[in-house]
Amino acid sequence: MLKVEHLTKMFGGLAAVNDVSVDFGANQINAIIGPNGAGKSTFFNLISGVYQPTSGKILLDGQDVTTMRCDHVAKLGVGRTFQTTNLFETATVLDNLIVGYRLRTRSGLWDVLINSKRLQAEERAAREKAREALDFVGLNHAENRYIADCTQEERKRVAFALALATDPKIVLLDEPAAGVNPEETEGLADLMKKMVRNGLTVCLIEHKMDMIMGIADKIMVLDHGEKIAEGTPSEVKNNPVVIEAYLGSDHDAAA
Amino acid sequence: MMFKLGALLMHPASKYVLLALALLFPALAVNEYQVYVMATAFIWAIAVYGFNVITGYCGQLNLAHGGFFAIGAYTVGLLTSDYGWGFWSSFLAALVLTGVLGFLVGAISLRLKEHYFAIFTLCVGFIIYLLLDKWEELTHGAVGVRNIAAPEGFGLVNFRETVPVYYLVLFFLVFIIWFTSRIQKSLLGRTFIAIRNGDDLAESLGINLMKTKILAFIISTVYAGLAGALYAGMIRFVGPEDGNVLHTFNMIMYMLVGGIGTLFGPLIGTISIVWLTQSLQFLEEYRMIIFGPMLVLLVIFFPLGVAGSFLTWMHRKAQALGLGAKKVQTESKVKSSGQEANNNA
Amino acid sequence: EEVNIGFSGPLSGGAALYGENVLSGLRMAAEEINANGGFDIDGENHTINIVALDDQYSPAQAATNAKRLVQESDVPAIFIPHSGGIFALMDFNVEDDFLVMAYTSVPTITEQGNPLTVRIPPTFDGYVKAFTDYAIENWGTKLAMGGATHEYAKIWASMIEKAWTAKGGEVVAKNPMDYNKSADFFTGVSRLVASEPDVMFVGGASEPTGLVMQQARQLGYEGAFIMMDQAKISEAANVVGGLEPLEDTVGVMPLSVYETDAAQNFIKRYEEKYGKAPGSEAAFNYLALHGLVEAMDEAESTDPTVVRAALSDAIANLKASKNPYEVIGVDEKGGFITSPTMAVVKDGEIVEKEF
Amino acid sequence: MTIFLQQVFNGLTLGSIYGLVALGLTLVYGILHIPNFAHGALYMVGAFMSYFFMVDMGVHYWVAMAGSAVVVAVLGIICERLVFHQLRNAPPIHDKIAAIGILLFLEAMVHMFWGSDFRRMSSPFGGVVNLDGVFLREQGILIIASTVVLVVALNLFLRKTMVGATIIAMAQNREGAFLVGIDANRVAMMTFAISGALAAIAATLYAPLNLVYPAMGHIVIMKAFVIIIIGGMGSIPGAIVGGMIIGFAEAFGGYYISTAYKDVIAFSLLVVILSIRPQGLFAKGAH
Amino acid sequence: MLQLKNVDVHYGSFKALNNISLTVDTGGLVVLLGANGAGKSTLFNTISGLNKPSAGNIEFEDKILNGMKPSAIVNAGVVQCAEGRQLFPQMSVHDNLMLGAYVHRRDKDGNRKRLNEVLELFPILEEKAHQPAGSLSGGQQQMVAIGRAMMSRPRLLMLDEPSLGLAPLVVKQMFETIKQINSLGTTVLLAEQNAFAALKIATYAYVMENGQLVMDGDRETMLGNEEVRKAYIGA
Ligand SMILES: Nc1ncnc2c1ncn2[C@@H]1O[C@H](COP(=O)(O)OP(=O)(O)OP(=O)(O)O)[C@@H](O)[C@H]1O
Ligand SMILES: Nc1ncnc2c1ncn2[C@@H]1O[C@H](COP(=O)(O)OP(=O)(O)OP(=O)(O)O)[C@@H](O)[C@H]1O
Ligand SMILES: [Mg+2]
Ligand SMILES: [Mg+2]
Repeated sequence: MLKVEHLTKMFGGLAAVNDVSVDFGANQINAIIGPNGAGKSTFFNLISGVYQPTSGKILLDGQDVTTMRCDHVAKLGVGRTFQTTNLFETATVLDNLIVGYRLRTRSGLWDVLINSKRLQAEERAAREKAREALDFVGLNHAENRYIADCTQEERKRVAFALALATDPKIVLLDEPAAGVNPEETEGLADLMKKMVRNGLTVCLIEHKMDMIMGIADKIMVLDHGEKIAEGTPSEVKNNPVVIEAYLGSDHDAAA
Repeated sequence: MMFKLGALLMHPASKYVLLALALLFPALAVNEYQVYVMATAFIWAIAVYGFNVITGYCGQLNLAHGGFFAIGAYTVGLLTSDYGWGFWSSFLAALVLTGVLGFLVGAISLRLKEHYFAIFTLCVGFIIYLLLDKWEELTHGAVGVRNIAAPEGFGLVNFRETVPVYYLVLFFLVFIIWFTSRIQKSLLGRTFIAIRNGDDLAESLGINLMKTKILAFIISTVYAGLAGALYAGMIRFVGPEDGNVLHTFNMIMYMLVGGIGTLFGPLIGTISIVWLTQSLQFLEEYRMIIFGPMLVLLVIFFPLGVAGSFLTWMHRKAQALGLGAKKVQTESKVKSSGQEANNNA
Repeated sequence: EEVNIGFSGPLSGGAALYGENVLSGLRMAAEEINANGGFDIDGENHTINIVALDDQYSPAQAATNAKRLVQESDVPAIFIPHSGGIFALMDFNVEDDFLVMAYTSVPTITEQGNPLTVRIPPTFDGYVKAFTDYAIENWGTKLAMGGATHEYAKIWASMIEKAWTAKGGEVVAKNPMDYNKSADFFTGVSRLVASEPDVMFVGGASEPTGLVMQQARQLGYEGAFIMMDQAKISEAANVVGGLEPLEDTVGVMPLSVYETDAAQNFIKRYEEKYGKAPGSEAAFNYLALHGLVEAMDEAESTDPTVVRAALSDAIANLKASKNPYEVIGVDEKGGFITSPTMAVVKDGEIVEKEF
Repeated sequence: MTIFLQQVFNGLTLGSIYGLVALGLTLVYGILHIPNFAHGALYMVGAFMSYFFMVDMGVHYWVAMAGSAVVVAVLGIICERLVFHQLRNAPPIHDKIAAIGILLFLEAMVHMFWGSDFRRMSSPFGGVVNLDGVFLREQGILIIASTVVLVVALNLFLRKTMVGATIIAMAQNREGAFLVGIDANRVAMMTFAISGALAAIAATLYAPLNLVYPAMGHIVIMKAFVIIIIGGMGSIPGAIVGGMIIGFAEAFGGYYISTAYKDVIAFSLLVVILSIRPQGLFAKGAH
Repeated sequence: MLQLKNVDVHYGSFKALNNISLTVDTGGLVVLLGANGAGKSTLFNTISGLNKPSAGNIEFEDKILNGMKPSAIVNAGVVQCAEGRQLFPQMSVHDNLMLGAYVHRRDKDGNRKRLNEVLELFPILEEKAHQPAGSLSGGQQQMVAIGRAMMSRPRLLMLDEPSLGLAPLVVKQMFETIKQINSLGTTVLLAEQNAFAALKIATYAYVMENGQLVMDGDRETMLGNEEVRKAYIGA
């Protein structure tokens, strides 16, 4: 599904991502973990086209997307959420979502002027798509609420829905459960599983190990921009390098 | 009670009432001067609608806006007075030219962000002003352009008279509002708003930032050019002061007072401030002593402007009353669902 | 009953001083008229009321103001002191039926044949020739142009350039400067001085003009100056600290140097009222309003066309105290008829020269 | 060569003034993120206060300058307290509008008290030094020297004193500043005070070469904005270098190209510089 | 020493803290446990005056803290070393530390003495004194942050997840240091995810969930409690 080869990103002298190669399979939950500043968000930004890599290759379903711009990558089916959610506070949930389908539509200024058939059809489709996404994340009761009046967890769900409204094949979720309480975190975990059941591929950055270990099919561990491990949760959990760099040795301390 | 009144205001029919009022205004006005001022206010409102597209919807504070207004006015002025063109052909030329220049300026300036963009465009606006003032071979410099042709009328309609010009301007204003509302409701408008919320998010939704921003920029400059062209046809004299940066600041003020990013904000703001300025005239040089602090109080206590505050209040109230926003036609920011029927009508 | 007289001019912003000066003359005249019990139209007593609106030098705003003055205050005449606004008003003053009392020396104003426009000050073409002749004869043939950049100064400059070369002189440098907005003239003036002219043309508002001249002297310039009529020698002297730096300057005769009783009397009254010396803006508009009222009185009407027809005689008959510039009438194009004057600074004194 | 040196001197004089005005502007922007359009009005008020102290109260030039600096500093503080502090959580466009409101108000107030006459203020340094054909105005020399002194003093204040350090701390990390017990209000007021005082000093230095009138701040503030953008918003060396660039562009452009177009040259320079370096010459980090 | 009574905090309509009452005794080392988002940082920020409580009372040595400005609270002796460090990135390490002593800026000698103590605690900072703080590694930055807080001479030092993002070895050292600071007479309130390590040095502990305190007790009780072990320490 998503294949990355020798990906490197330099910021000045700093290698934020350093020679990372990985292959994320379709229709599963792939997690990326690592200490703060390990390069996880940068990795996502590279895939989604926000940054251009210094070297290396990114393949999406075999297609080379390495140098593509952000919006182009999104059209190819990469949806994402951000570490900090930025929604339109004084508009309703539904209104925030409708624009998500924009990339699948083609009407322009001229269509607006003559109110073309195409525009009408596309607007209807966008609205339907938004409702569908809202339904998926379980928020249809809140469609007319202002974002400003939503709870933290509802905002996260809206952000998910927005990514889903773009009709993606793969979604990149950057710390979706940060600032969300454990119970709600489980809700979000269920949601991710549901996405996979519906044929999506999920890539996930998270610091909440309970959640990661519970739902991830595959984990990649970054540290100082380098991949230091990858594998199933149980493999990673017991990898001494990972324990050293990230998980910390509870055993050590407990001993 | 208040809420019911508000709901009445938001009823779709109220815009026809508004239109009827505007059509009857020359008959209701005490004298021609009031019609004249109203026509000027409408012209400014058209320009402010443009401002609202790029700044209110798309979130880019373009301080060169007044400059494009002046370019529109000068295009008509110079073509009709120096090159013998008719008004309407010059009018078209003004739209095209402001559009093309909008594209060029936008392509350079929109690479900058936030304050940098604002101040960069401030300087572009100032350069436009300086060129109007200094490039004598083309613009007549400080002397300005005289003998500008009035819009050619038809039959008994003579656009050198105030009332016909009023209707002409009103026609364009209504068209602009209608067009803007179409943009606002459409996916295109939502795209603009997505960009205002943040470049990163918009881009991740597959929106081509540069293309969309430039489009918004061009729409705004063409509005400004249209307003400028009408201005030249109505006043029939333009000078470099028409490109003064102060006009841009005035337009910001109109927009903020009315409600930035709302459909009727520009109209409300422009009409009320233009009339307020006229009625404070008796204070002569001291009116800024009142006007300045008023502006400050306004942004502190009514940051959303008249229309913005009203719409937010209505929405909250509707939610609180459990009506659900579907029943309330929110004209604000992004359209709500009940609007579809209207769209197709 | 009251007759409203309109005024539209800059009362705020950079040019506010100028507008206020004009207005002060009008107000003074109106108060004098009212204090004397007003005037009669068909046996009915009338007083004068000045309605002043700010237009910040903007032609569009001036047009709006004019509409308002005509329709809300029913004014038969509007005083307006800037050519942009004047042109804007001349576009509809006949249709809307009001007199434009234009305070500008731009000659084209009265050449358009607008029957309801009156030009108050003399046109400057007379000055141009006289100044040019005097300067070439007395000081030399090399001229450096350092006038201001506003419309009025531009027209002046182009005329003097023509006159100068026609007379066999040579223009050695051209460097107009923005007198109202510039932060510093030193660079611009140094460019003029470097061309080693005999005579330097300067002029905009009096104060910056004084500054330009002072900086020329500071840069070692020892030649002469031609000063555009907008600037007044006496006011410029206040800025540079005396007449000494202005040695060898030809310009218009400042009001204060007029020896006539009428002028001196006006100056005294103005100083008492406003606490400062009047400029020509105040004096000209003062006498223009007196003339206008006199015309209404004589014509027994406020109808603009009628008043315009009576204006020439009315002004000719004005009492000397109301006519500091001794204007003797209005020509058929609408220009006030005055005898222009010329003054030269010689040995630290202002000396009147024959035209 | 003399002409060249003459323009160098003119450029330095102009650049110094622009730099001083821009310094106050960039300080407020860098620390409080307010593009203060009213800064030009503070400059203008500074000139009028000095005029008032010198001409009406008859005090010495230096005393007038000090007095004016204090008054305008207080005025800056008042603006901060009454207006910008209230708007600290509002979107940036509101700051700009409020600043315009302040500008209109201050101009009208000055107009009310002093009228719109051009006024002339002299200084004890009216002479001209003739250096082999290059004419140096004493006031110009004073301006350049004062700018050097002020910039050095400001730098020492910011780098070497605790109070100065709090200002820098605020600029770098507001939250962090609170955590070590820095009073944000105090820093904001101090920043406005310094900025106002700099404007007043610049105005007092420059007024003797120029005229004092209510609209005198307009063109200066436009240029100051150009300068801080060229220099990078919030950068102190940027403000000075930017000031010099504009000063020299005007002096040389005005002399060798055209005085009428000197402002066009200055502003076009900005467009060119920003097209090449969108973040300005000295910007640290992204804003 | 510090006492919170029935404190509520809202973010908009979201209630982040719900009826919190808690006591920190002089000389104690109190640990606050809780999952991500439980409200620990919110609580700290409320004590520091960065958040305003919508109800309740915060008392510190007879002073009422709620309503006081953040700077006044630091002056009163309550200092926080916040999550995310909040350093001044372009300033040197030395300047960062000295700004910590801002509230004691007149006592130059005292500050110098204190600086020496801090440098003794973190010798590496002496080497890096003139480097911009932003260029240090995460662990070193954490030391600067703690050092800066120490420079304020707090009587109550609040540390919000000081081990965040630090390698285990550094973490171990850091807990040692905290213990040392405490034994030198500074009262400490510590929020930690690393529950076991924290509890080992604690005198008392609270557990927080969803903005509420759900359990408290001294070190032995907590270490012995099955639920705590299960939820926060792991098997
Ligand atoms: N635009 C940038 N310019 C320079 N350096 C950057 C930039 N973006 C990130 N970095 C640096 O790259 C490194 C990796 O950052 P990144 O945001 O990818 O970390 P992360 O793994 O997502 O951390 P966290 O868990 O804290 O979100 C950090 O050292 C960061 O400072
Ligand atoms: N500025 C804010 N606005 C709105 N909600 C916030 C804000 N800050 C925190 N919250 C919410 O308040 C709750 C408590 O957050 P807090 O940061 O206090 O948790 P915490 O226990 O410190 O978590 P962590 O271990 O992640 O630091 C979370 O649900 C969070 O999303
Ligand atoms: Mg990250
Ligand atoms: Mg926390």
